[in-house]
Amino acid sequence: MTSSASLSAPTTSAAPAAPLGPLSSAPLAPPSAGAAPPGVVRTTYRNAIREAIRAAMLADERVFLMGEDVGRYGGCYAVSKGLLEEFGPERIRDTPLSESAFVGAGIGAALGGMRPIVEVMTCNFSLLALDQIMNNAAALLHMSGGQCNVPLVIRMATGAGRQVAAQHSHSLEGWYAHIPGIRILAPATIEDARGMLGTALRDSDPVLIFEHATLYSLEGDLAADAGEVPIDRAAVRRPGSRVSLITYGGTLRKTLQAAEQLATSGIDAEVIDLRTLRPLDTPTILESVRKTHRAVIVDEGWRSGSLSAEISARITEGVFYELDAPVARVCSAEVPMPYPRHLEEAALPQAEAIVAAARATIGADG
Amino acid sequence: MTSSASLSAPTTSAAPAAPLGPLSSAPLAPPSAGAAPPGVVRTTYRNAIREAIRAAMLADERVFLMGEDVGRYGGCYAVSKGLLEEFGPERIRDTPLSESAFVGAGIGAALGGMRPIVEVMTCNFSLLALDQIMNNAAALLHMSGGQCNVPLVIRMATGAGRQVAAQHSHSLEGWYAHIPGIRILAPATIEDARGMLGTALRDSDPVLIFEHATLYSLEGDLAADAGEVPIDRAAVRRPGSRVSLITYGGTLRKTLQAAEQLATSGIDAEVIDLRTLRPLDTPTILESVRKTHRAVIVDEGWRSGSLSAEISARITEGVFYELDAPVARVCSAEVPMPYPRHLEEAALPQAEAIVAAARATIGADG
Amino acid sequence: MSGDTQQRADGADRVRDVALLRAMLRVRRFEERCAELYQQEKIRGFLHLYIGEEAVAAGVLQALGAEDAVVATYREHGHALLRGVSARAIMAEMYGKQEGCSRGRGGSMHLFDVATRFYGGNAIVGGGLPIAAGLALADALQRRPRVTACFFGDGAVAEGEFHETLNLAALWRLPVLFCCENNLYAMGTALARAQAQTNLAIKAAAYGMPAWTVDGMDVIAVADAATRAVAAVRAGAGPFFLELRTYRFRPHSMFDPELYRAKAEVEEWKQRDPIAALTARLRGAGLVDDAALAAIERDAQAEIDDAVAFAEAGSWEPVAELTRFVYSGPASAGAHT
Amino acid sequence: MSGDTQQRADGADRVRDVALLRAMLRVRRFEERCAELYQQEKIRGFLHLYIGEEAVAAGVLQALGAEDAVVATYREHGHALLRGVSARAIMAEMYGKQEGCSRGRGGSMHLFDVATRFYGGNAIVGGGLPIAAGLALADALQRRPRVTACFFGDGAVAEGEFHETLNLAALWRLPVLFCCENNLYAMGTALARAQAQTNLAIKAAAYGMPAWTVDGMDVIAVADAATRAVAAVRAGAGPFFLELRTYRFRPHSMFDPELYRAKAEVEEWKQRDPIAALTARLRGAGLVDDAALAAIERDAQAEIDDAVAFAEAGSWEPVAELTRFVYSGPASAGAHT
Ligand SMILES: Cc1ncc(C[n+]2csc(CCOP(=O)(O)OP(=O)(O)O)c2C)c(N)n1
Ligand SMILES: Cc1ncc(C[n+]2csc(CCOP(=O)(O)OP(=O)(O)O)c2C)c(N)n1
Ligand SMILES: [Mg+2]
Ligand SMILES: [Mg+2]
Repeated sequence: MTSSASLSAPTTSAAPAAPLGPLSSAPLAPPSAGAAPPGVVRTTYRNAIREAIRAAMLADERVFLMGEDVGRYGGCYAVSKGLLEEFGPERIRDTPLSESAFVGAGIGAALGGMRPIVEVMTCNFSLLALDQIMNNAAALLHMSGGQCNVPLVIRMATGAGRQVAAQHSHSLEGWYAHIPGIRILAPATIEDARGMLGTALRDSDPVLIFEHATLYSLEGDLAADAGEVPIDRAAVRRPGSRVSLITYGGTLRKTLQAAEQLATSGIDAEVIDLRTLRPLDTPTILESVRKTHRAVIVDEGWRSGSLSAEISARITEGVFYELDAPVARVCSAEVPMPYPRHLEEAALPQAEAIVAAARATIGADG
Repeated sequence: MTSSASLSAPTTSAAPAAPLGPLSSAPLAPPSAGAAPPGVVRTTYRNAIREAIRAAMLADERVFLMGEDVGRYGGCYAVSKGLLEEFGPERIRDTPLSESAFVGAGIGAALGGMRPIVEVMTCNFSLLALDQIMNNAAALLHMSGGQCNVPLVIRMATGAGRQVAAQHSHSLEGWYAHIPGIRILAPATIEDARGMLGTALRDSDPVLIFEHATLYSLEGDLAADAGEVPIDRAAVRRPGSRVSLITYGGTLRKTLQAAEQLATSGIDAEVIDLRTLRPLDTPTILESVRKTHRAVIVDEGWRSGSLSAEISARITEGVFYELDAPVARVCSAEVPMPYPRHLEEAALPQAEAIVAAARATIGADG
Repeated sequence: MSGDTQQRADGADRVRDVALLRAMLRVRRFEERCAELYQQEKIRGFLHLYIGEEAVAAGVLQALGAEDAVVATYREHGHALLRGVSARAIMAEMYGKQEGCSRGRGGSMHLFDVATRFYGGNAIVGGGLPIAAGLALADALQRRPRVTACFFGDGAVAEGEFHETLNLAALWRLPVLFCCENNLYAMGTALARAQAQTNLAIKAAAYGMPAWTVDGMDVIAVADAATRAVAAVRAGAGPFFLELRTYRFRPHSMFDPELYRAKAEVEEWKQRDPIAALTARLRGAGLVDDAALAAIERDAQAEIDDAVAFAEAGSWEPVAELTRFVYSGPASAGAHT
Repeated sequence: MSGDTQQRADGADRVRDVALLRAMLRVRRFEERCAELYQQEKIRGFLHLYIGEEAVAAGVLQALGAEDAVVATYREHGHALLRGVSARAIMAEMYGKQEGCSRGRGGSMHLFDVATRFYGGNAIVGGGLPIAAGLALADALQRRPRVTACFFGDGAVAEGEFHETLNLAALWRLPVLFCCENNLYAMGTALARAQAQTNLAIKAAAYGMPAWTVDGMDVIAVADAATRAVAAVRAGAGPFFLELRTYRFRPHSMFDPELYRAKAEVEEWKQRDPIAALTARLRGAGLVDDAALAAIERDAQAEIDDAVAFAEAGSWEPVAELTRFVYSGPASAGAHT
């Protein structure tokens, strides 16, 4: 799997492009400027997901997509635009507003031999389907003593940052990661947007993919032959030695920005993109902290009970005696998301807070 | 608030009675044997909750109870038995099987000036009402800029231990504690079963009370004049010096048993009952760990992303330099609950595992 | 149901009908300005315009009294305005200023005003229905002869909460007026692609609830139906279901490319613009003339200009207050950052 | 719908009707033994008996073919048995032994058997309905002329998932046979205290779905109705709704003090015991005699004795395997303790 993916600023953000490495901590490819080099295409996170859906549907007749407005509307975030025309209404299925029923129908269709991709428009609405996810999708294999696999993929948008207020800004992926029996993915790069879905569809168990809504317009380069990627390992997106910055999904860019800022003052931070939130790739986390002796976890979830807590606990359990400072966390404020931009920004993890936390961690070992 | 509550073994358990202190770490009352002393009544956790409901309904006309089978059936766990006869069907309302609607109706009734107690039979079914809880109950005050208080109490049974398998054995209280805007209570004692509800009803915000299903038959003494108790502080149920055992709800008894076992080998463990899972009483936790330098968290939730992770993270953040050993956790196995007794017991935190974790923690500081 | 101004030209109706015109026009102009302000990025996030559907809110809300309650969706600017929330407070809210009706916390989708018993502004489709039932339950338990009007779209009818709530309300005979704003689409999903039974009033029969289907482009028909339905509900007859057939002239939100419907269909419906229709009728009946219409327009514009000025002059809530309103009580009790 | 043995005494019916008796009796005797075993603490957790309702499962399941699928509730021992899961595997499951049909993991409420396409054993009320729709969707997409029979109680009708699923199934014309086992109570809540509209078949009209109300104590009526409904569904007519009016003779579960219904009511329904009724009819028609009946009883007892012996001899899954079946694949991939 070669990769020269680079991460450009989304149209709505003034942030400079930060380079992203491949899954391994091989040296980073230089950020591409202007036209894409040969063998590489310029694309977006949105288009990469669409390509992933297309490729999966072309490769396997059992794959179909269903969800609210995936067809005629073209997808709430335009991810599935054009797919109805290409695959027809049997395989690109608009559903009524019935989250519990169509998620459950995805479970049933998976039991019946299909490979459904269910789109729940955003994770905010997924609460209406949570019974089906926890009590059926996650439990059927076990309750049936190993008989009933549920090879279902559920995609949903997640995250804040677009001033859509309290009921439309949840970041629930870390919270979902509490549930045994499901796998949770958080593609933070175009490469992962392109590659995770196909791998997820090969999984015999339910996989939930959380796409951060601010990433859809992210532009970047992608290998023309990009395809499936592993979904069981975290990636070191920036190797470093002084502090481990551990994050995923929508906060990867901010964390990389923070790392760049730290670099300007001589602090060499390692940035880990978890990619898979359940099961967590604990070895990669511990390996990093064993090297840096310090960790800051960046998580868009509300702080208490967020995934950051689990990571902190595991670091303590795994490498306590290697730690030179307490594990720190930069999370969202514990508040339903307010509408005004200045309050939303204050509620979310920002590069400045990450920098400050990293510095405090480094200052802290006296 | 005087208390000489003691904790007897529930009818289904062979465990010996372990003494419980009052909220403060005052010396423990001796376990009562035989007839209750004067000013004290012998009762059960179940009856204590019923008394709390009765008292609240007698004191405040705005209080009513609704939920599945709370009336004619007498309550799934017989908590509300007799209340229909006493208060009539207007105030003891049987609902259809419509978790989302009747929880939402509780929210609306609270907005309309009532003080509803909504019983969701068990937390397993509460997933069907989670949208109402997270997107309305928890968010309305904020979304409305402080106008819409939701003085709603939601009670539900929680927990495993009765061989009712994967869909009926969840322990979700720690998971719910992730949600800002709600308060989460976990009464572990008869005194708290009696006292928390009334205090919760005075709260202007939504309060969720999780009653561990294995506790309903717990017998013990209760002050005849027992009433409301604070719902913002953890309790030291057993003072100790060598290690802090931190727990709540259904695992308090096992943790006290573990402490007794540890005592026999000279290890003096402090046992903290969190009581309120959100907001957490962090000062009490940190104070204990500052004293003992070691902590084991016991949590019936699935380990990853359980409340134990948050507590571990907070201990690390708060008293890292006081720790003589990594914070340890004893949680449920990450598996939908299997039906057979031996597997269920293996999946749940047990006294032996708590003892072992405490010993490892103590052995660990070399 | 149908209203015929010709036959109802007594004084009270005359006043009401002109008021309905005024009401619809206020909403129309207010939202037209919102669309502009969105382009100027004064209003952010999601913005769902009600343009084309004004007859529904205008007709229903005139039937309520001050003690009644309203629960609406994210497409609720018109409902808030006609319920009596000031244009100033609404506009400031849409700017995110703390002078807004929800102190700026809610924005366009979460207008709240307890003083007028306007309980949102709910952006989860179907999520407001149980709350409406609960508000009505509180009234029933307290023996208050109040009505709760609950607005929701055709899309919400597919949600489980619709079913649960209609049953609960009917079973307990709760004083709720269910107002289904059937604008034929849920985002891009046409009714026939979402409902096996597209005659939505038939659904009410599954709960033994009386139901009327009303031409939602005819504000007088809506007003007449709502007035009667509210009277029945208030009299203790239990809940009532109104299906109001209407159409949204604008995209679902400001992001909608409208791939799912033909321009011609939209144009056809625009021929039935409720404001133009009522204007023509009132003119025909001699109830308004050019001068009166101009005055109505002027008033509306003045109100909106004033609201915009108010919003512009409004202030941002200090960031230090971020965690307020998570819990009640003095400060940010229980909130942790 | 009604069945009249007198008029239908051709050979095939004769065989079917005797088979129905045998089927009901197997279920009855099996569950009577379960109740005993529960007292002996061989079976633990929740146990929901179907006694009194056997005509429903017997009548419906005989109408299905091997390729069809079944989704049931926690009150599903009878359905599993009549679907063809062996009494041995069911009994072992209820003991929690790894020879059980769900390897002991599920217990009474979670009987599964993919070989007979028996997809549970769902203990969340209403939770099985969407799954049934999905199984049917898989069949529709793969152009397989199969039917999915979905059983649920009257209580489930109030759940949002009922509404969402019936609409989805009707909208997409999915081959589902919805079988509402209306035993008049959801735990202690009588139908009239849970439903504004107690004629449940009327609800199907809200989805444009054909529906029949059937006497669920008359197994021949059930069998006739189910056979016709299954044929319609299989022929592509879309989903079908059967309301089967029945009664549970026993408490809801082993914990139920039955405060909510009068003994006399239960006794009255027992007069309509479906097994006694069919026995009398078959006797009257000369289709069975004492010897035949005794043989049926003997076979049932033998089967159950054998099942109990099998379960007793079964083994406990090693604790080391606790985290198996959380994820697929070799070991306990992804499970952390
Ligand atoms: C539970 C839920 N699912 C999906 C959405 C996304 N969404 C917002 S509005 C909408 C369409 C609703 O249509 P309808 O109820 O007809 O109301 P309208 O917008 O036409 O007024 C959708 C799908 C949501 N807000 N809530
Ligand atoms: C969603 C949900 N709510 C509540 C329960 C608890 N419960 C189990 S069975 C039952 C009654 C169901 O009644 P019905 O659907 O009529 O089926 P029956 O038991 O009569 O066969 C209830 C309330 C549950 N299992 N699931
Ligand atoms: Mg609509
Ligand atoms: Mg029933």
